This record gives sequence, structure tokens and C-alpha cells, in this order.
Amino acid sequence: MTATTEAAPRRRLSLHTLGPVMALIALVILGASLNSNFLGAANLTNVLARSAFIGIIAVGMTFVITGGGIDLSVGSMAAFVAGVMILAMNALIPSLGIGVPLIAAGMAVALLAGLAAGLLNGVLIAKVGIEPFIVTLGAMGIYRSLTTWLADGGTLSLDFAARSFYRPVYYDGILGVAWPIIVFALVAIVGEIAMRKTPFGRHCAALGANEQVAKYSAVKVDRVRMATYVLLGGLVGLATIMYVPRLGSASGSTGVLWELEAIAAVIIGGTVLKGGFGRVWGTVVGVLILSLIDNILNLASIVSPYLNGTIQGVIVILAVVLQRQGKSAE
Amino acid sequence: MTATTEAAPRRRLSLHTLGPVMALIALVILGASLNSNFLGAANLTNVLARSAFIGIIAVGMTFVITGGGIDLSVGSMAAFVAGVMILAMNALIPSLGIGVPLIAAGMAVALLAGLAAGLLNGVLIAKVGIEPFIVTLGAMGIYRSLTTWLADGGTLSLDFAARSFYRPVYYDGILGVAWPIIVFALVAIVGEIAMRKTPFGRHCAALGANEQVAKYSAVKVDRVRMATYVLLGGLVGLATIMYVPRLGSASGSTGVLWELEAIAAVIIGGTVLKGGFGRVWGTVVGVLILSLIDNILNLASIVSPYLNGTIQGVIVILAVVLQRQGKSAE
Amino acid sequence: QETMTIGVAIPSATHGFMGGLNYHAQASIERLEATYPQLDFVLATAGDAGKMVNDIEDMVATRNIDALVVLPFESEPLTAPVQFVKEQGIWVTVVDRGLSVEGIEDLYVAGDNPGFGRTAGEYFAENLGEGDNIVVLRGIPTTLDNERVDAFTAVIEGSGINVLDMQHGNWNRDDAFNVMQDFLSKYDDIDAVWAADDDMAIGVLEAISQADRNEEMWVVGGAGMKEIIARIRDGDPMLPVNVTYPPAQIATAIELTALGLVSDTPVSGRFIIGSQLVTPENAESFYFPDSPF
Amino acid sequence: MTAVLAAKRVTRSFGPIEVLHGVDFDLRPGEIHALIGENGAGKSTMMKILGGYLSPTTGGLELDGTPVTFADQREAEAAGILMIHQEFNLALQLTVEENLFLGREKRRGPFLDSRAMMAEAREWLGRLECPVDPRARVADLSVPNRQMVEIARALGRNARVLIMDEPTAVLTGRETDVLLDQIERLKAQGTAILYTSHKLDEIARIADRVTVLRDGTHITTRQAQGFTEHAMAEAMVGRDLTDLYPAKPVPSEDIVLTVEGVTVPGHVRDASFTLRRGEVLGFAGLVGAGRTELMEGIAGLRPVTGQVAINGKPLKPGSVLAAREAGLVYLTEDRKEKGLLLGKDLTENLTLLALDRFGRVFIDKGAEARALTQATKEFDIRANDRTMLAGSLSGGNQQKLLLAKTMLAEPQIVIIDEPTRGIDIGTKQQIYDFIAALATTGKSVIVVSSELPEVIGLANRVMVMGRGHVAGELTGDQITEDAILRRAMGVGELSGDAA
Ligand SMILES: Nc1ncnc2c1ncn2[C@@H]1O[C@H](COP(=O)(O)OP(=O)(O)OP(=O)(O)O)[C@@H](O)[C@H]1O
Ligand SMILES: Nc1ncnc2c1ncn2[C@@H]1O[C@H](COP(=O)(O)OP(=O)(O)OP(=O)(O)O)[C@@H](O)[C@H]1O
Ligand SMILES: [Mg+2]
Ligand SMILES: [Mg+2]
Repeated sequence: MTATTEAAPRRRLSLHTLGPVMALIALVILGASLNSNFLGAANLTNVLARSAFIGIIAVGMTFVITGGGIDLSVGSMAAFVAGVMILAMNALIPSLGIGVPLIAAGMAVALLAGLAAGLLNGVLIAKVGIEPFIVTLGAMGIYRSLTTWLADGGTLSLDFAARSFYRPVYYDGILGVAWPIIVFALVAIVGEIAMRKTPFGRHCAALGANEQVAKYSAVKVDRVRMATYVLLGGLVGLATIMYVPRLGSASGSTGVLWELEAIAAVIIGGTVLKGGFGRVWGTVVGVLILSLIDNILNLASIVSPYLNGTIQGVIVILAVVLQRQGKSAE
Repeated sequence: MTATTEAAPRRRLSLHTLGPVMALIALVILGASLNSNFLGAANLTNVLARSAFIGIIAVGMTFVITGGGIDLSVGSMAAFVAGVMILAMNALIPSLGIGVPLIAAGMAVALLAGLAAGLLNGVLIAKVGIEPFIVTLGAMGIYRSLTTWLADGGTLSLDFAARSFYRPVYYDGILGVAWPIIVFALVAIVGEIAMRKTPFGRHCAALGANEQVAKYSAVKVDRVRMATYVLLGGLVGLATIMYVPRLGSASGSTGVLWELEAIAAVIIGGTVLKGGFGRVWGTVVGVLILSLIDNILNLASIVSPYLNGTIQGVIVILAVVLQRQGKSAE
Repeated sequence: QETMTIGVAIPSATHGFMGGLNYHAQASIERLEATYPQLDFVLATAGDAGKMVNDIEDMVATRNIDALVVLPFESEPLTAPVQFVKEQGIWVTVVDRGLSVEGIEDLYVAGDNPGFGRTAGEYFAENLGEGDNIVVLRGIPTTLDNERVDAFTAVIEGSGINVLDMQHGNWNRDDAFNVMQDFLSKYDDIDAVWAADDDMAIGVLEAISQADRNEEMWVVGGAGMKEIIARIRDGDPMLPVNVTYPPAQIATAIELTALGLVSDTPVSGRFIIGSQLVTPENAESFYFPDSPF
Repeated sequence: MTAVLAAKRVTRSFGPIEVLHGVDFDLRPGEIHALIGENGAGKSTMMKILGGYLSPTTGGLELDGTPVTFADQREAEAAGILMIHQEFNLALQLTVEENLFLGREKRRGPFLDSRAMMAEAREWLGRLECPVDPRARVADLSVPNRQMVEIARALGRNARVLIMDEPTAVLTGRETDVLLDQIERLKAQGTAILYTSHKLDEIARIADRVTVLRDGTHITTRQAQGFTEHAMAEAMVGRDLTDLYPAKPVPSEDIVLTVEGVTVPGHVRDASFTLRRGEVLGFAGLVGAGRTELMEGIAGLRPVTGQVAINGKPLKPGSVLAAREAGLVYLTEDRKEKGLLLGKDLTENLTLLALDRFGRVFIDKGAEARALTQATKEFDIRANDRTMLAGSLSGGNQQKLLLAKTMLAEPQIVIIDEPTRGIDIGTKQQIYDFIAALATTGKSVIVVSSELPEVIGLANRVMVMGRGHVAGELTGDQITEDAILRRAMGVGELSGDAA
């Protein structure tokens, strides 16, 4: 919320652009030097696959933030969508049996639930005109408590047989690349293209930069704004589709703090929090940075685990300092 | 992030101004109709006194947000300050004994720790130029984990005798008005005056409205921005001074989510999240609304406690809908 | 006949164990309300200590409670407020986490945290030997987590078992999954895992099976989640035993409190529900299919 | 007489591009020194250097004959140098009074002395005959009134040197007169005034000396006495300027736009008019007459009641996109807040309105680049490089970019609000030719302008608005300055069609 809006980045290959990438590289080097297994396929697969949920959501968040909005509800929305998906699948087993139709039905439910939740946020924000912060803060509490209520305070678990059938969606993949990684990569690529090459991306940036100008330029401001939230909701649904096969369960504590992590990834990646400029590839880098910090802390065990949060915080700030240094040096 | 920036409120007595007040009145009527003890002195004292922590912090947050910033670290900063204060007081008991000097020393430590933490945030944001969201998100993790570390994973407790001596600072007061209520009221009044009647308040608004303009108008932009964070830090220290005698301890879970509650109170009160317009009295109303929701949920055990979050979320959104209705009807 | 009100203040259902606790609290309240029409209950759940104090204040100020059943979110901060409740002449039942001042409560019902760690530790000490490697997943950093872990380490000390690593899994499946994945990347030889909680055990098991190292190690969780109990009963080699820490203790506390209010039965005192070792042989008796936990 | 402020061989570069090449300049107490030049000549840059907002790349400034460097504008202000920016420098969310005193609030003890500030604000605004309430938010003011606030802010500060960068670009004749009187008063008090404007008649009227810049180079400095407007224009542009206004095209009889009984709540009552194919329709009126609001209403930017039809088909109200698809576009008078994304590059601004013409699924960047090349040529947009931000263009070139953006939508009907605001005289001619050419090719143009000569010189027909309603219609020889003003102010004969 400093003067970043004014000086939207332009120069290529500047420190500002390279900042997050350099931070990422530094982390990789650090990890490799701490533990020889760090660069092993198994560990990289783990880290990337885990990043996928937050990553997919963060790509959607990039559009919301670029359009001048924010969404605090994604974490609890994910928990809610997962809960609904599990309940629906369990209910459908008698009629569909365990097999591809069941999985497909579950996926459809998740996507629809996500889109509907996003639409609700979008309508309240774009049509009714309430601050996104308030709408999504309220939604965060609502979904979180609905999930707890659905689970009767406990955990919603997918039927064991169904889960065994569904499990490969998280753990298997093509040519040794796990599905979540593939899906995340696809979402990131499509997102990057949508941001840079499509009218929608342009309109998001215009909306975030100056809503008046966008309106005077025949941009359907309300519709674009709503679309960003619907898109994010859909991506939350998609992330859930990847999440449920992993542990087969959802509870009130699923997805806690995902919203902050997603927003942090977006900002670390160079998107401007006040809107007007967004960078999907930067978000991907941001997500990887955050995942790697956790991974490295677990691999290193240098310090008291109580201090993990301190190290995380310091690294996050440093990653952004790198980036801003480039900027202020103009 | 919607069209709110353009049409920052000016007209007196409009629905926009009255929105939060009406929501507050509606809640009071609801509470009184649910339970005859609701309007009793004991309950009102409880509600007001417990609002004081968030309230004092939210007043500071109003300045930060008006100046175009945000601070996510206040909750964990409060935990950290409380921890430091407790450690300091315990350490000072041998030399100062239990009495007024000990309490005074503890208060001084809390205020200084708060100011220092605020200063650190302020320097990183205003001087180094990092996004406030990132700085304070990082700080949030850092203080939270430092508190856990100081407490060695458990709870830091004030010496029992010292606590008994200190306890009246929360529970007693003057003429039946508890100290936290008095302090909160003073902070709110001074804050309201500072916002409306002093150059500092104006400069905050100018900074949040348009940093360039403020800079060209000879406003010391960096200094004002830093001052908002320092002020907030100091108020976190002050809130802690009220908090410690209540619970006598601090741990990693102290003050969790206070930041969101404080920010929500500020926005519900009508301050514009993107900066440029702030209203301290609105924040006070916002804080009271949030406290009353909890209180009323306890008064009427109507629903499953799992759904409390849903009701809270819905009321928060409704309170702001009321406010926006007034606005869009222009 | 005069109605009497019992206030129940417990932490909210943020993880499996607390979910079970919430379930048992609500179930026993429903049951008691049906049995004793003269009893009213107020149930409040809190996400932090401050909110719990607020809830208790509200119960006293507006609901005129005659008895309070509280599972302190944290011991220290709840001590003074509960003491204040007691001073109003209200019956106080404390569950699970003791207050930091002795003798406030009329009735104390609790599980045994050190016992929980000790029982698990003893199993490890008996079944592993010199040079065997284990990793530990701890809960959310809290006093009770410390008590469990301290008791555990005290028991295995001197047994020659190496504790390779301890990290916080926060009683959360996803966190435990991530931590265990990283432990597996980091250590080539792990013989057993103490996951300290069944939610974490679920995540740990999944990480192990993904790494295809099922044969190599076994896992001990805790608190007796029904899925885990079922797998022990069915003889899962990865889950040899479990240690109980029954969430149903809240029901015991509420029921005893109610009994004390409506009858002359003396109920004050301390009830410590010991942590038991669940083995394939006795698992059936710990299996509650209706509980959400 | 020694200069209060002088520039010695000042150069200034932005990145690799030098925009001022060793300019010498001096400003004496009690004189009005006009700086003129084409768009992008470097006037604003020069003024910002003198005002301490920018530092010279080489060369230096002298204050009272001694070299100075201003670290920032605050230091310049401490030395008594004040500047009115070409682009507004007001915080929109704050009130007029808050803006007027920003950074130099009057205090009583630790508190603001609101009463004193309010009184003083009223006085300054009163001196400028500006009717705005000091408690109003700047965001709610019209563009001209914002400019008056900006001027009031500078006038209230008793400067030794007052730098005014196109203060009258958005003002109408009456306000300009008031401002020029105030400038004369300051001059009489010994203030040194540096003034720029593209309205050369003003320069001729008030300037004592004139300096001409062309492409960042100092061309001449001479006494204003005897420097005719025509000569000034030639000195600026470097070529001969003939007749400013092209021949008026002849409209056809087809009616393309019918506006009937349109009311914009709070601004315009019951406005009706028609527009013919190939016609240039002028809209004249005083500031606040509601011309802008009426046009915004027609273009779908404001809620309206009443009928708008294009080629006989009713236009869906409240939708800019529907209007655009029906062939009607509106070019705003508020370039900075509503026209351009100042933080985005030229291409993104150029194609925003007509983005669907560059591909429905993917944006064709090649076509965009070609469009930019075409637009810079057609509208003579002088940009240092193609990737620069719109906010870095000179004011006049921003206006040209906005025009190019609007025309890219290939409208049948263009509503241009203040088409030549801040445009130099040479380019004005180009724009007039352009408007006439549009009409000749069968497009229809509505020109809303506060410059009466412009309306008179271009329009086939003129609608005059006064206080929120259409106060009269003038055609052919009826179109004279006097007739327009009488109707606008509601004096003299009102024609029957007035509401
Ligand atoms: N911040 C900047 N970055 C890059 N180029 C700039 C910047 N500011 C000005 N320029 C360039 O400097 C040149 C001079 O601009 P300047 O604003 O001084 O012109 P001007 O004479 O005031 O024109 P106008 O009459 O249109 O206001 C232009 O080519 C402009 O594009
Ligand atoms: N009678 C009035 N008194 C005070 N304010 C007025 C009055 N009429 C209009 N206004 C204000 O002045 C503004 C009118 O806009 P504006 O001045 O742009 O009108 P206009 O006719 O388009 O004039 P111009 O195009 O010269 O600016 C509106 O914001 C309106 O609130
Ligand atoms: Mg200029
Ligand atoms: Mg106008």
C-alpha cells in the first residue's frame, strides 16, 4: 500500500522482476546444501504436489487482487466444498457404485459448489457493493462453521473403498509427474495466458488500476469483478478435487490460513495488493517459496521448532525486500 | 475495493453514517428481548470491558488503514508484548517487591515493547518500502512464534501474588465504571479528536487518499506513515496492560485473530479499506457490534454452537449491507 | 420445582479430539435435558482463552448459572475467572486441564496427560531396542503437549532408542502429512513414529504409504479415534496399539455435575480417567461407531 | 533588474532521452513571463524543475543571483516558489478546505483551527468568484472547479514566484477573466509569475515577456509587446499557420441520434435534441450547465430517464458497451480520473475501449502494435518510446492519446467533451481538421466545449445549455458569441424550444 500503484513495473529483467526468482533460487541452494535428499525426485514431488492446492487457489487470487479485490474466504470455502463433496459422494455410492462415475459426480459437485460459493461472494461484492474484505471475512466464518456443523464437530470421511479408488488422483500421475503437479502447472499456464493475452486479464488490470477509467472504456466493471470471484471459487473447487483424495477427509480445520498463504504468495510474486497489476508466474514463484520454507525447516531441524514461525516470517519479508530493493533503486 | 473510494462519505445523518449505528441498536434491542439481564449493569460492564482490548487496538488500526496501510500483526504482537511484560514483571519481583512500582514497571515495559514493535513495522514499511501486508504478515508469524518460544511451548504466567495485586486494573474502576472501559473511552475520544481536529489526522487521510499529493503538499509522508504504525504499536501495548491483569498469562494462542477482528471493526465502522477516509467513532461502533454478537449468542442458546460462526458472519455482512444501502441510494 | 442452569464452557471443535469432546458434551446435554426437566444447559465453545472467559462471564451475568462445567482452554488464564465464579457460590467442575491454583473446583474430571505420554513411551521402550530410530509429531505448542512429550521422553530415556526428530503437527492431518513426508525424505531409517494423536496418525500413515515404506515402521497415535481403533481391532500391522484419552470425559463431568445438582449424591472430588493401552485384543471395547471421533 | 529565479543551461533527461537541451531562462519580480511551445516541447518539465519537483540533469538554478539546488519541492516552497500543476494535485477524498491547507494547516495549540481555515478558504475562493463550498469533497467537484481550488491553493500562499502550468485549460471565459485579474493583482504586488497556456490570446493579454520552447530547445525570449498571436504560433510550431478552422461540412438530412426528454437526476432536466449524419453539433454553456452530465447520461455512464435512440432504435440505458456497439462513444473531459490509466503503457490505454476488435479470445499483440503506430502517426502523439507509461506523456499528448483511443472504436457518433483541452495551436488545427473530416465521411460529432470560438468555428448547429436544461438552439449565422452567452446566462430572448 506504499507507492506501488503509481509505478507499475515495466522494465524487463529488473531486480524487481527477478527478486522473487532470486529468493526462490537462494532457497533451493540452501535446501540442497542442508540435505542431500532435497533435490531428489521424491522430495521435489512432495513439495510440488503439496503446493498445488494453495497454488491453484493463488492463481485465482491473483485475478481477484489484480482487479482490486481480496478474498479471505478461500480456505474455509475449500473445507466446505470438500465437506459437501465427501457427503455427496458417500450419498451417491448406493446408486452409482464405486467407480469412475462416482468420482466424476464428486468432481462435478466440488466444481459447482466452488463456483456457487464464488458467485455468492461476487454478487455481494459487485452487485450489492459491499467491501470485499467484509464479505469474504463473513463468508470465511460462515463456511468454516458450516463445515464443522456438517461434520458434527468431527471429521467428514470419504467411504474407505471410494477413497482407495480415488486416491490415485493425488498420488499417481503421468510419466512420474503427479496429477496435482500437472493440474497446477496447467492452471498456472492458462492463468498466465489469460492474464497477459486475453481481454479478461486486461479488464481485470484496468478495473484494479482505475475503476472509473474502466467504466468509461466500456468495460463491464461489475461483470468482470464478479467473474474474478467466480473464477476463484471454481479454482477452489478444483483444488478441492485434488485435496480430497489425499487424506479422504475434511473437517473444520481443513484449509485453515490458506487464504493468508495464498494472498502472501500473490504479493510475494509481485502483484500489487491495491490492484492494477498482476503476474501469475510470480504467484507460482511465491507459492513455491512458501512451500520450500516449510520443507527446508523440516529438513534442517537447526533450531527449536518453536522458532519455525520466526524464520518463516523473516524469509517472507526478505524475499520481498529483495524485490523492493530493485524498485527503489530506480 | 468497490466504488467506495470515490464516494467517501460526507453527508451527515445519511443512512451510510447511520448504518452501523442502526445495526448496533438492532442488536441491543434483540439482546434485551432475548434476556432480561442483557441490559443489566453487570452484563454491560462485561461486554464493554472485554471490548476494550480490541477496541483500543482498532482505534490505532483506524489510523493505519486511513493512511492506506494495514497491520496483520497486532494480535500476535499483543501476545508477544504480554509475554515480555510478564517475564519482566516476574524478573523484577525480587528487586521491586509486589506493589505499585512493579505494576508501573510492567506497564512501562509493555508500552515500550509495543512502541518498539510498531516502530519496526513502520520502518520496514515506510523507510524500506515493503508492502504492509507482507511486513505485518511476517511479523505476525514472528511474534507468535517468539511468544511460543519464550513460553517454551506452554504458557507464561504472572506470579500469582503479583497478579492478585494487578487484577483490579481490569476488574475495578471509578464510580462503578471498570478501568478498561474508562481507558477505551479515553482512547476513543482522543482518537476521534486526533482524526478530525489535528493535522496528523488530516495527513493520514491525505496519505491514504493520494500519496503523491500529500508529498507535494509538504506532508512528511514517511513520517506520518511510520507514526501510524508506532501509534498502533503503542496502543497494542496499552491494550496489553489491560489484558494481562484479566488473564494473568500469555501463550502462543493469546490474541489469535484479533487482527481480523480489529480490521473488521474498522471497516464496519465506515473507514475505507483503501485509505483516505477514517472514522474513529465508527470503529467504536464496529467493535461494540462484534462484541455484542458474541454476547447475544451466549444469551440465547438457540442453535448448535457449531453454527455460531455462521450467524456471526451473516450479521457482520448485514451490518455493512445496511451501510452500503444508504450509499447506493444516492 | 425450581429450574437450575448448568453452564458448559469448552474449546471449539478445531481438531478431532475436540470434535469428539463437543459431540459428547452435546449428546450428554440432550440426554440430561430429557431426563431432568428442571435442568437447563448453556453450552459455549471458544476458540481462545479470552473468548472462554467472556463466555463464562456471560453465563454468570445473564444466565444465572448454578453450576459451571469448564474445560479450560488454557489453565493459567482461566484460573482467576473460574475462581471468581466459585466465589459467587456457583458449583464448579473442571475437566481435563487443571487450574493453576489448587482447590478451586468442587469436582475435577480429567484424563491423564503425563500418563498418556508414559503409556506410549512404555510401549516404545518395550518393543524397540538399542539403536532403533523414531520420529515424533507433537501437537500445538501448549502445556499439555509438553506434559505428554516430557513423560514420553522420560520413559524412553536410557532405552537406547534414538529420537531422530520432533516437529509440531498441530493435531492436524494435513500438517502431519507434510511433516511426515519431510521426515521420510530426511531419514532413510525410521522404525516407528509416535504421532501423539489419531488425527496426526492418519496423515502420517498416508505419507508413509505414499513413500512405500509401510513395511519399515509402525505408528502409535492416541486418543482412540474410531477409524484407528477399528484398524487395530482388525490387526493392522502398522498400527499395533493406541493410547486412550477419552473425549467422553466431558460427558462424565456433565453428568456428575447434574447429578450433584438434582440429588443429594455426593459428587465432589477428583476423577482421573487413566490412559489405557488399546491392543488388538481389547480394541472392540473402545470402539464407538456413533461418535464423530 | 536581477532575476528572482533563473535557469542556467538546464538539461533534463528521462532515461536515455533528453527532453530539455540547455535552456536558459530568467524570471523577474513583478513580471508575467509566458512560456509557450507545442505539446511535449518541455514546458511542464521546465516548470517542474523551477518549482523543485524535478532536478535538472545538468545545469542549475539561481535564486536571487546565487546558485541553489532544491532537494525537493518543499525546499523550493520554503524559498517562496509555488506551482500550479497542469495535472491536478488534489486528494479527491478530502474536502476543498482540507486540500487548500494540506501540509500547512492552521493550528490553535495542537488542534486545527478549523474556523480560521474555513474563513480563509471562503475568502480565497471568493476572490476567484468560485462558488464551491469549502466543505465539499473534491471528488464531487467538476473539473473546472477543481482547477479553481488548485489555483486558490496557490494564491493563498503569498509566493514570491508563482508558476502556473496551463491554469486556464479547463476554465471558461468568465473564470479565466477572474483568474487573469488576480494574476495582475499579484504582479502589482511584485510577485514573479511564470505562465503557460495554449490560449495565445491570454498570453497576448497579460504577458510582459514571452519565451518560446521548441522540442526542448530555447527559441527566443522577447517582449510581449508587439508579439502577435500569429507570430507566437509560428514561432512555436516553426511553420506558417493559416486558417485555424476548416470549412464546415454539410450534414445530410438523416437523423442518427434522437434525444428526447432526457433527465439526469440532479443535473439535467428534460433535454431534447437531434443529431444528423455528417453534422458537427456544438454544445455550449457555462461551467456547471450540465453538458457533461447530459452526455454521460446519453453514453450510458449515468442513470437517466427519457428516450435516446440511435438510427431510430432505442438505446439500452445505463450501458456504455451497448452505446458503443450502437456506434456511440464519449470522450471524457476528465482525462486523469476517467480517461487514461496513467500507470499503464500506451498500448493498453489505446486499445482498452475497442479491445474486442483485437481478438475475442486472445489479444493480437501485433495488431495492437500496428494500431499504436497508426495512432501515433495519425494523432501526432509524441512519445519518447512506445513502452512509456501514459502518465509520462506531456499533457497535450495524453489528450491526443485519449482521442486516438476513442476513435479506435470506429464510432458513428462521437461525443467529444472539451476536445482541445491543453492542446497546442498547431495540433488544434489538426484536430479541427480531423473533426471536419469525420463529419465529411458521414460520421456525426458532438463537440462540448467551453471555448466559444471553437464551437463557433466548428459547429453546424449549437445547443446552448444553462442551469441544467437546454436553453436554446442556434444555427448558421445565429451562432455568435453574444447569442450563446445570452442564452447560457438566461438573459435576452429565449427561443421557444427551451425547456
Ligand atoms: N516522467 C517522464 N518520463 C518520461 N518522459 C517524460 C516524463 N515526463 C515528461 N516526459 C517527456 O518529456 C517531454 C516534455 O514533456 P512536457 O510535459 O514538459 O511537455 P509540455 O511542453 O508541458 O507539453 P504540453 O503542452 O502537452 O503540456 C515529452 O516528450 C514527455 O513525453
Ligand atoms: N447550480 C449549481 N450549483 C452548484 N453546483 C452545480 C450547479 N450545477 C451544476 N453543478 C455542479 O457542477 C457540475 C456540473 O458539471 P460541469 O461543470 O462539468 O458541467 P458542464 O456543463 O459539463 O460544464 P463544463 O463542461 O464546462 O465543465 C456538477 O458536478 C454539479 O454538481
Ligand atoms: Mg505540459
Ligand atoms: Mg463539462
